[in-house]
Amino acid sequence: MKLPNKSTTLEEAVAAIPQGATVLVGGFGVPGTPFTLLRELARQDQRELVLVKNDANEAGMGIDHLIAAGQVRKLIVTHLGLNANAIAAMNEGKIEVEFCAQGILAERIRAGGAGLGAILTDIGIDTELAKGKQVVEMEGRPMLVEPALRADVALVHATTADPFGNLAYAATARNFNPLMAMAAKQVIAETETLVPLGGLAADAVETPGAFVDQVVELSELSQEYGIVRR
Amino acid sequence: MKLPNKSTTLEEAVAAIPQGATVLVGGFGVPGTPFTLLRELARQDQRELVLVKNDANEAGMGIDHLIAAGQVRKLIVTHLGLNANAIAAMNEGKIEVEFCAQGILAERIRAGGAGLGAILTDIGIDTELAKGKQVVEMEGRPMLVEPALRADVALVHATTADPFGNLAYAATARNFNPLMAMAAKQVIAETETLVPLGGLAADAVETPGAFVDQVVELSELSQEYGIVRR
Amino acid sequence: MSDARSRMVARAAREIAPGMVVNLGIGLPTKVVNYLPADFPVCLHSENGLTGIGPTLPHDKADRNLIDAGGAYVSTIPGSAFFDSAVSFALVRSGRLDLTLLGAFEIAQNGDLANWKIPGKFSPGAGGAIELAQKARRVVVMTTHCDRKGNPKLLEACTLPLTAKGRVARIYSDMAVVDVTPEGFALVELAEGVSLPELREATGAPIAIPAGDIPTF
Amino acid sequence: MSDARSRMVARAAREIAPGMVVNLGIGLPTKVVNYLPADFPVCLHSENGLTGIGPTLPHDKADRNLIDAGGAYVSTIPGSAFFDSAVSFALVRSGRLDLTLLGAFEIAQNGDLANWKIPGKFSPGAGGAIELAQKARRVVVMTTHCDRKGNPKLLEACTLPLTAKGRVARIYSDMAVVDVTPEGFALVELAEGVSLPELREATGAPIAIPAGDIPTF
Repeated sequence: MKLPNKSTTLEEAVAAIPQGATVLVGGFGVPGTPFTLLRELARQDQRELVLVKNDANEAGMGIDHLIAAGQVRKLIVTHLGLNANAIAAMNEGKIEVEFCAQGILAERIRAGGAGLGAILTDIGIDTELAKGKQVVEMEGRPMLVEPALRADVALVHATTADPFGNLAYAATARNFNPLMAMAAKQVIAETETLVPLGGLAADAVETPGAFVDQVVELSELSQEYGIVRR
Repeated sequence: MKLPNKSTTLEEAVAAIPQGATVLVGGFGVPGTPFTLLRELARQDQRELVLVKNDANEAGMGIDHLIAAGQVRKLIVTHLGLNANAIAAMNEGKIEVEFCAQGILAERIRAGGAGLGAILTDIGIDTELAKGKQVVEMEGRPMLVEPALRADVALVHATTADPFGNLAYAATARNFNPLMAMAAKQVIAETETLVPLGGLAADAVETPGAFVDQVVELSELSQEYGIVRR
Repeated sequence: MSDARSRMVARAAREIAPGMVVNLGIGLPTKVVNYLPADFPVCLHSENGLTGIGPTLPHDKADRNLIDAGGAYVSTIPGSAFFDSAVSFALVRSGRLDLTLLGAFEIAQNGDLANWKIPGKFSPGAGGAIELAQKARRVVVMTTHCDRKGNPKLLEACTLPLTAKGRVARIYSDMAVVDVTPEGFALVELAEGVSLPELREATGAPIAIPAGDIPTF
Repeated sequence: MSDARSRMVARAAREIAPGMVVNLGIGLPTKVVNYLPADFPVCLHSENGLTGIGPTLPHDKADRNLIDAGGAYVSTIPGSAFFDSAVSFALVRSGRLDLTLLGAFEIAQNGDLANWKIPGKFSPGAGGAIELAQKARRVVVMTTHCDRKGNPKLLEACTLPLTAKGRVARIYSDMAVVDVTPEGFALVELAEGVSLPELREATGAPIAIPAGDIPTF
């Protein structure tokens, strides 16, 4: 037996994303953001997207291209603080924004990837984030029902991948990527380096390839991946 | 700044376990079972313990020593199939046994380690495992409330550790260990090798030391860790 | 292994399509790998934390830390991955497991499966069986057609505690290949040398017989 | 940084006891590390997935993949660990975070904290602040005593949307160190050169004054 090969081209991978898709996008700031997949998604121009991401990148970078092109209907994020364009689009009603506590967003995505229905948590109780949420009593204490978030597509950025889709991430570029790589019908990974099967040791794998559908090797790293000079 | 040192002796680490403690025990079969910590727990003879473990090891190994010595009040496990002594103790009413679906036990422990109240799942619906469990409706579908399982103590087995408690596991000895190492007030890790700070690369760490309280380096590996010849 | 069982295992191996992620239960199901070509593209999953299961090793070559869920000393192949028990069942529950082959005590004509408990006699716990049976995309049973006392395992309704409700799609036995359809059991193939009356006698529920020649295996 | 602020940061650094796991909010809190001895045993946590934060690096020495939650290019130290966002907040919510130092818009005398939203003006989302404020074992605020318009930030009740209810234990400001007690605010220390009437004037709620000499910082 031999593990299946899932490597494909950038164009073909992104063509699998339907109009109106809910798309998980890895990254916390620059590290771990799949900039090349996002550029191709802007080029192919799928619209009415719901994007789920920790943040909205910065103006002129990453998902900001999709917001600027009017491809985004809704964002589910933890904060938009570094992207004035996204805040303006929200304030002007051009995009809908749902805010989620950062660790709860991580857990909702993880629950989607783990095939659970929801998690129960007291995070957000006594705050605005509790508004409109289902409440369950556990041993007399109210807990919020935070539903699992499972998407049509996940776009993740790996440092190293093999053709089966086993992935490894660098430093703090890990962040939401391994969670998202479990939580979508179609998981597309871009990778800085594609090694042959066996090139990634079994205990160095951070996302098992069984969760991944398509692997795209990056031919170059655009400027967006570099150091941000503020 | 420098990371704190948590290395200690076997005797001192296990002395932190109180009578009547709920104790998570790593391992799936032999790999990952903290045999040395369990032997010391048998020697120190804490009683009325509730043990949480995937399985009950085999007769004459691991937690079977604690069951045989009458130290165990209750087991929470996924199956006992390989330990006739444990099945007999259950059938004679000497120990109480709670069975949990394997992945749900993993998720309950993980939820404990993640500071969540519970998970909602449809696993076990239509089976005996649903008996007596709280049910919540989500979009018209019944889901079981599986409460987080957080314990007094976790006993885990690492292959490599540093003095701060960063841990790495070998092959399938990982199993429940990283989940349990997050889910107790007192997390005690035994390790085959103790390396200096920096000896375990930041991206090779499978359990961050911030979750771990005590690290015990094994002076030798007893026969129990070896190949089982059936 | 008897000849009928070997043929059943060989036939069941054809369940595995290229590219699948597959979990093989302890016992007979594990043996189907012997009937796959060496370069067949498939990912085998072991619920104790491994994808890409390689060949079983003798004790003197074994790695003490590398077992499958049945406790056998296995090996890795290029591209294998290790993970914890939570990730392992995340894979099962989230629909990434294309196929599981499981053993059974009883299978009902509506697809109910009982394979983990015989009250008062055998109750060691279900391990991962409930999640595998409830969540694999396709659940296939491999079993002897009757139990050791000769009683049918394919029934109108299960009498034992269920593992999962309505999830079994197909049964490979030493007598036949049987599909579970909305109308109940339906014969697909007969084992060589088994007659239709023998099959009906050994089956505890009605079984639809296809028109025309019945293929054998 | 003004002298009063520097002294406040130096004083706040004494919150950190040996062996603690600590999360430092963006801005002033990050600066307390400059007041810890080089071999001080502490574990700094960054919620984007790092324990063991090392010194900030200039752009030409930076690793593009290694930032803290505020986007600063940081480094590792011996024993640092990387992990995903779920593990990172597992640490926060499960009680492994001994201390968090956070900024604030408003702090109420019952320990309520508002630091993430000013309706109609500033609503970029709370990021990880709600979990840090709700779940760190000890929540300490570092802030100017008044806002830019000179209005008090220490109030009888918060007017802005809450980050967490009743969780603030202590406040370090440029005027005072103030504890939140079951009876409300209680002065601990005064900044050098600040008088009691000035402090009362700048505080929007009653503040208990200890008997005897009031220590300064």
